[in-house]
Amino acid sequence: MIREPLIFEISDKGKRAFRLPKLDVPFRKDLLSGYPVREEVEGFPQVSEVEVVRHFTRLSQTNYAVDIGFYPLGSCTMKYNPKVNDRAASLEGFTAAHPLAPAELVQGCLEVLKRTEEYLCEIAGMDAFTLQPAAGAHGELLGLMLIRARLTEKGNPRRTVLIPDSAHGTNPSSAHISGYQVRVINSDQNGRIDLADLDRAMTDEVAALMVTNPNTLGVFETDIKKIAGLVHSRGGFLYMDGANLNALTGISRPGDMDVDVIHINLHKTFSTPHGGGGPGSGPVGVKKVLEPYLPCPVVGRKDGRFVLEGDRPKSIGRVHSFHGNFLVVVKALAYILTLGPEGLREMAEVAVLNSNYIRRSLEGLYHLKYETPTLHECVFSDKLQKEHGVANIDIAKRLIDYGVHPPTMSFPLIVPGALMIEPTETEPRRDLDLFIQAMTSIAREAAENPELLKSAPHTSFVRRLDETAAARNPVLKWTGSVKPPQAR
Amino acid sequence: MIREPLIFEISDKGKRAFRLPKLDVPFRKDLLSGYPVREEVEGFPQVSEVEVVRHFTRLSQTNYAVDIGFYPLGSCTMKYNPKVNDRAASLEGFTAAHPLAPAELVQGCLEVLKRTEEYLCEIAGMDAFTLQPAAGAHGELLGLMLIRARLTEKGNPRRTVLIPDSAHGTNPSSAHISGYQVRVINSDQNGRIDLADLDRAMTDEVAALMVTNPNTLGVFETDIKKIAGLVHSRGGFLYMDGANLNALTGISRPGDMDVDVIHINLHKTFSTPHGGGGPGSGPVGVKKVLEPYLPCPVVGRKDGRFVLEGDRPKSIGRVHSFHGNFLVVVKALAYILTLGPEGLREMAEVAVLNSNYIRRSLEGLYHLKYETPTLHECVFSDKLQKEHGVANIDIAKRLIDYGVHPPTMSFPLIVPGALMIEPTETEPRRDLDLFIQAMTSIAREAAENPELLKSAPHTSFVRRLDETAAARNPVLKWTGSVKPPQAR
Amino acid sequence: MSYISLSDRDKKEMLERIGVSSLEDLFRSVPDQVKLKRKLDLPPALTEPELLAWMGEMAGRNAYGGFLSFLGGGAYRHIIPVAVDHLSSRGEFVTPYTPYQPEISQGTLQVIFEFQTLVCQLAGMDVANASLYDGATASAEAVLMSNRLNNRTKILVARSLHPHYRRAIQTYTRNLGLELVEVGFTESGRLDAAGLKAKLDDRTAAVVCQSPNYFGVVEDFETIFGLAHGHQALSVAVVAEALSLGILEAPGRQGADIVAGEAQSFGLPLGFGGPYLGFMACAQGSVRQLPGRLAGLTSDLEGQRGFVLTLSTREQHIRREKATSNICTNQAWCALRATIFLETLGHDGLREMACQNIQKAHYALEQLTAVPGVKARFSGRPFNEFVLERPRKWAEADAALRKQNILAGVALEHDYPELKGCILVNVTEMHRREDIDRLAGALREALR
Amino acid sequence: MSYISLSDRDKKEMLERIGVSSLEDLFRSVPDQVKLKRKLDLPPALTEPELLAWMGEMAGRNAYGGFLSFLGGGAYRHIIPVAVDHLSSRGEFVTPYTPYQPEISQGTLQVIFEFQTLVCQLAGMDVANASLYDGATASAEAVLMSNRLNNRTKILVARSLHPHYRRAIQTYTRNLGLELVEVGFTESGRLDAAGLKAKLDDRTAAVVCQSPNYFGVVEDFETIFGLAHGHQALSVAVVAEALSLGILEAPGRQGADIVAGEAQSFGLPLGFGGPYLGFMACAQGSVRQLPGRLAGLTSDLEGQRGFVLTLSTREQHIRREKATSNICTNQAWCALRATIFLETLGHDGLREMACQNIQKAHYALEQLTAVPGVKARFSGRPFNEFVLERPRKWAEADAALRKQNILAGVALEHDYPELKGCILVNVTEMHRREDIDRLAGALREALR
Ligand SMILES: Cc1ncc(COP(=O)(O)O)c(C=O)c1O
Ligand SMILES: Cc1ncc(COP(=O)(O)O)c(C=O)c1O
Repeated sequence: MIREPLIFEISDKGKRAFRLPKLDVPFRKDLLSGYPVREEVEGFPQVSEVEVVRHFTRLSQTNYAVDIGFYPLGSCTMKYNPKVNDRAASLEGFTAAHPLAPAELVQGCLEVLKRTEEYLCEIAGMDAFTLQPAAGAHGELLGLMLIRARLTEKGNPRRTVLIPDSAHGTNPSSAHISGYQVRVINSDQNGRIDLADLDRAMTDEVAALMVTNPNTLGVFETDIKKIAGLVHSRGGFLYMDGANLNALTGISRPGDMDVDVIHINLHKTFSTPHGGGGPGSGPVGVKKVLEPYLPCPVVGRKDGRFVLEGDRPKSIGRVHSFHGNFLVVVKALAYILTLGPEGLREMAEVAVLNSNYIRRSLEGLYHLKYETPTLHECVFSDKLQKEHGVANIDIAKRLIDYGVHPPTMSFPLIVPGALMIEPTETEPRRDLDLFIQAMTSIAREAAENPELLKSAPHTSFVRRLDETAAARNPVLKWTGSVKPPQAR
Repeated sequence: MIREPLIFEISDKGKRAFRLPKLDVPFRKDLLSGYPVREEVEGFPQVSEVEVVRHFTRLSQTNYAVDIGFYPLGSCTMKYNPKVNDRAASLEGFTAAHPLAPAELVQGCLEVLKRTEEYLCEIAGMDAFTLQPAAGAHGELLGLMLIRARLTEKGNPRRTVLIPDSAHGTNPSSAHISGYQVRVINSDQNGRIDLADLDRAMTDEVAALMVTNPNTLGVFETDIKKIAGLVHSRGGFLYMDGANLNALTGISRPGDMDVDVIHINLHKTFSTPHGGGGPGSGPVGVKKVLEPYLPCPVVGRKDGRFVLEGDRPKSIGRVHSFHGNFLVVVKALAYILTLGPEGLREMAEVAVLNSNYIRRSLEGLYHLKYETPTLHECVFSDKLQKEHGVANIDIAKRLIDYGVHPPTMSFPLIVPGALMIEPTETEPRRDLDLFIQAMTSIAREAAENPELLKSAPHTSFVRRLDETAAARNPVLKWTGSVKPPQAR
Repeated sequence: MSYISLSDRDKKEMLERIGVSSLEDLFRSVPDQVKLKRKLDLPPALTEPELLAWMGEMAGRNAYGGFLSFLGGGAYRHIIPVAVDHLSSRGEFVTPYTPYQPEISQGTLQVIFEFQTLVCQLAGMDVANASLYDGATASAEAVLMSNRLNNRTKILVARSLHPHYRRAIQTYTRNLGLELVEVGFTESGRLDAAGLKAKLDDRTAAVVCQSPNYFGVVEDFETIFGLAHGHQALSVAVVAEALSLGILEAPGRQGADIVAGEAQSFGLPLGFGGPYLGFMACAQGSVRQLPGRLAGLTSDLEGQRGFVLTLSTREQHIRREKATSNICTNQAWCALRATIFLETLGHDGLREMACQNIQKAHYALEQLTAVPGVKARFSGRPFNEFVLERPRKWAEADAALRKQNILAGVALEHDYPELKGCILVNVTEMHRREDIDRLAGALREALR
Repeated sequence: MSYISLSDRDKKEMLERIGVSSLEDLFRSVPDQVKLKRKLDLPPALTEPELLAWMGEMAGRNAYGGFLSFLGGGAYRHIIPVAVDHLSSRGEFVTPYTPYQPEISQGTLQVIFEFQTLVCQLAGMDVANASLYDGATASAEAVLMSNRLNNRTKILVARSLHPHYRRAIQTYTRNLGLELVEVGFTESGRLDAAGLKAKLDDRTAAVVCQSPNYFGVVEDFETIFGLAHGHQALSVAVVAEALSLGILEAPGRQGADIVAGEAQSFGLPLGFGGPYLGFMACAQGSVRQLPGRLAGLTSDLEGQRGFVLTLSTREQHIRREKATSNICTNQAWCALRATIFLETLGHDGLREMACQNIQKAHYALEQLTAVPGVKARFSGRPFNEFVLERPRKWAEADAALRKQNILAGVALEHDYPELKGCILVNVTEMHRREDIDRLAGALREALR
């Protein structure tokens, strides 16, 4: 097995992977003298085309991916990404459209945006959507900015945002960046928001409660209407993190739960690929009262045409250079159009079916802190395995040997040693069963041979990597002194 | 590691990967009753889209390929296949062109064909080319048919085709299928055609000599003009197998060697990808005297337009449904246009440089039956390793462990235990050196630990496969009784 | 761009290691007499953007997109699911050679094995090969195979076999002492069974018949092959429109001994005629005479399942002049595309597609023959093609259609003088009802 | 098509295993009160061919291909080598999540590591992150980072910074007690150094300046950043046209403390504005305040080299409200494309491309200002964009150009009332000489 070198390690002068057409205007030699020109880009690589192609082909093969197998990473909704959506997004009429072109010349793009907004309104039960946010966290930030703008206009932006202890890390972080303090709300023994704690915390200095529903345990917040009532009665707004919308499409709509603002992850619920970390798209939906504050420009309809409204007096401004991750939106729209109303409902139903199938099959083998019914995901923990000195990370790494991507472990914080499993609706039965078998074997191995797990993975391209060492002495780029890899 | 099942093993009723648009004409239920309709296609699979995508993605990863690494398969010219050529061949104007469309409506396709013919004429020094043959062997067959047609017209098709003992297996096979007997010509002690044997064999019942130049040892037939003279003087034709043209572009032209007919492998010299076994393209070039016999239709120029000449009185007929592997031709033309005259020469030069670099580096470690200078490839053998009981196949399988594709072993027959190495011009120095290192290690391993080689490969997706068992009891398709794979 | 990967330093050091002082020195074995003393007379090198611009221009000089075409005749426009392009373009499928090293070619080999299985299922046969060049050469190979199987030399070929396939059979057999005899067709467009009966004798090696035949008419294989078997002749079923196998009875169940044909319909674009996908299937007992590659099941050192090329003693690289065929490189990547296509459509999708073709062809036939002056030439049942007899005014009508960018069909006169004035009209699932109505309307208008 | 993979039998058996009798039962925890009692009011499902037809129609309603466009302004049309599309579309790059499991994500991680290195080399900085959303948010993040680094609150922002970036900075900082002060530009189009000097004080957290700036003019970073450092303020260099880094001096060598910007030019299509590629680089000492992900080198159990995400204590999933940024999902796949783009072009190719942009911009400037009535607005040196002052007749001229499918540039009045009548013209290596001449000719004609 040859380890892939860094491109810099195979670079040499005189190799070329690309040539430009010859300059077809008169060459002015003197021209550059007026510029702060650099002699060279030091260390910049120079290789041949076959080297580029092999480099990335081989690198790609060391990745696990949805296209390779089961990827039950909880909260991430790693569903199948239909290839036809990518094809749609690569149509030249979309890829070659300039974001500053006059609206009359980009009617197709504007219609895509407008329709997506309208369909998301219907799916989420909201009044208006903006597609500018480039990801979920971006949407959270924007959503809180909208709330703040409204409250500021009414006289007091308020000081605090309430966030359940089970929430994703971006929630408190977004609250902080939008200028708020965070007050954590406890979960009750069922894994739901502790209403008493909420009641205590919900003062008139609270701008909003950020709720995730179903929450990160996969548990539906049954009292959502009551919660909304409480928050609203004290002048606050109800923000919903829509990362888990995959459990609800066609079943229940956040708008009908009296949610005021929601962000949706098109790269989760609406199947746009994650690309190894992005790009995503995190549209934000609002109720009427917040619509005037949406970022500009806003797509409007006028006389059967689509227009861009650049300046709305109350708009909070801009959170993106242009119109958001447009080509990602194309893919999500393609998905919505392909599924249709029945398909969107079936998607939620089967996502919940698959998750409950796994939950039921692993109950007993792994500890389930909350016995509450769950929807699209379930969170086990390593509590039983800890008795043998085995932690969730060891279970995770061992799963790699079985050809499966591990579940999420970094949260929810209320489940120590969490194993958060979200199968999504697209998974074949066979892959579900292979996962269940693997988890079953691992539970046995944890008792019988804990070392096997602690030294896992054994069959992957690299063995377990030392993350502590990486952070202790960070090497964040290649320099001549980085040691090349060894053949093994 | 999960082994990839056969698609039939994961098929189940009710799964779907594709839906057709609804029938938009009136459905006539009775219609089918007039047809010999089948109830079902027994055993035919039924899976979901994610299952299809994963199936082929995972299968692909078990393949070695030029895009993965060094592929020095002698005689096969496994050079880098530029991605831009594939893009050109996927332009809708080409992919959607119908082969029976009126010539006025496919002027672009006809120009592509005509230009390719003309450029090949210049490169090979021939008078006319046909692009109908779908591969090299197809070209050989056609070439011999042309010779036969000419000889038949002159009164005697003759009986025999002469073929050197170093030739590729398709040569004798093509001769046989075109109705000729084969007389093998010996090689001399330099690996070249034995002129004395040729002189003996070249009677007036010999239709042609099929020569490969450089031959399959990589050796140039220095006496080619003399050979041509001999064959011509006795009324025969000189056929050249152009599979090794990669050594000669811009350096020397077969037409100038007095070759009468040549086939070229666009999938070798002109970089069109092999696709795991095809499609290729095996254009045939001829001198004027044979042009009237070319298969129809022939692309002509008339008043600045391109026309298809369907019926030429002496044409041998057809060897293809339409115009040959057109989209493959597009790729080859793209390659010729990209390289230009200088690039085509450089290509041959560096192919020969790389080959000689390997040859020089392995001399001594492996036996070289012929010491004659070689061009684009060189043929070692396992003679030294045989002393330790190690055969060329063991060396080949061990190379797999080093991440390299093995050389050709099945021929030339005159080198027992052959290891025929052709690096091509696109290989990076680093890959050449890794190969040389691997071969060097293997030579040592053969002496020190022959078992290691005989049980190789050790790191591949499957271990050494039993080809004898496969042939003894052939299972050539899936049936319910094929046993599914085991997880390991 | 010559796509080389050596740096200047590499070149220098390598020449040194070899012990020569220049690249020229490496060619000393090429006599001066045959060396090219000048630069090749070719256009100067193009960069990638220039090349794409030029190719785009060429591609733009063909009729597509804006055109409404009803051309078929052995090359069919069908839906190609996006997954086919996506998966088949992976470098690991595009850039390997023939899987001579099975341990690092399991992907290609398993695909071939699945392809062979799918072809067997569709054709109703025991064994299928890994592909042949195309429909024409597959037909020719089937004829040669028949001769090898029974040593007889007379071949009866349906006149309704694709004319290019017939021509290829002629070309292939001319030098091999085989006698070709044509069998005509009746007013139904089907093979003339009486004529066949008259020509069949004990010297007959094979009867070669296509269904749906070149006129789009579905043949009565059972009767035809029954007659052939009466003389111990072999039955060769040719299928040029492989989609038909999704709904029509498998030739293997109608008595075919060899099924050969063209599977372009399975995921391959029109591509001006190639690369396409020849296929061939036969009975278990004939496998040693089958041309082309075969993938087979085996196991590795550790008992794991795996696939290899097998029965290669039939092939040229082992048997040389005694091989069953000279084929070496075949159409493997096209077979990959067909495999992805078929597995994506699945049983129900393929059947639905085939059914839609029949339904739409009938609708089109109805609409077009409702145009005054236009008649169906044959009474036999079409799959997705049919022959129309054109009224005299047609020549002008044709020009009028062409002006509207409509290609109504393939003119048959060149290949069938007896069908002067007839055209072959192809309708698939790609033609929307409005397309068919547009053709009918334009025709009506033009013939008024 | 809902892309599910369960057969009917699977569903039945799974419900049984769970112990419920229907899919509905699985949603018992959702109160009836909030259940949707009707079908979603959305268009009926489309099949793949129908979807592509519809999308094709939408795509066709945009101006491209036939149009000759000189629009730039933060979104540039550059060559994208075919290899970029080919490699970046591999499923293994497209469909994984953020590489939280490094052992099975080495591909993504090594690509990020290479991307970080390339950005550092181009920007002349020590550390670069794995990407941010885009140029606007990268600029805003740079401002927030400055404030974190020195706890100062006054931000001097060049008026010649991309107006959308300025707007985003406003939006981001509004709630955080930061004061934004604008610094104007001179007749050269460059930052008003005198004005900067006047506004700089010891409360100044950072000076934010773009080069080439929104008017395409190359700034004198050295002078500007020298002034900033005089007050211990941080220098934030924004680069909206990353291609310029191929030839212009690295901001890091001109005194920048933070370099932030947009790298869309590196292999990303215009795509109506996204997804693009925000990037940020800084000095080693500031790395703990850097937002976004970082890949770092490490080794595995066996001592083999490998890559992991590192320093994640800066990030939201560990630090929650104390994180340097809330960013989680970034633009990783865009960074992959940029990496392939840059490695394909290589050192010489990138430099050549950048040089061609300068040369062509100059040629265009010459040709266009030779048109009677058309003047360059600024005297500063352009990279690949410049501002033209339009004569009065322009409005009609614009309409005339539009009729010829020419888009001459971005009108500046909306964002810069003081530049009423001016347009920003962008010229890249994609514009052929004849394109430029065509614009000049059409303009000459229209203004006659
Ligand atoms: C529950 C939840 N909220 C928010 C986010 C943040 O979304 P993004 O990564 O798109 O910024 C995530 C994604 O990881 C999430 O799982
Ligand atoms: C020397 C030689 N001749 C002929 C051929 C046959 O070419 P093809 O495989 O294209 O039919 C080959 C290819 O293997 C070859 O190497």
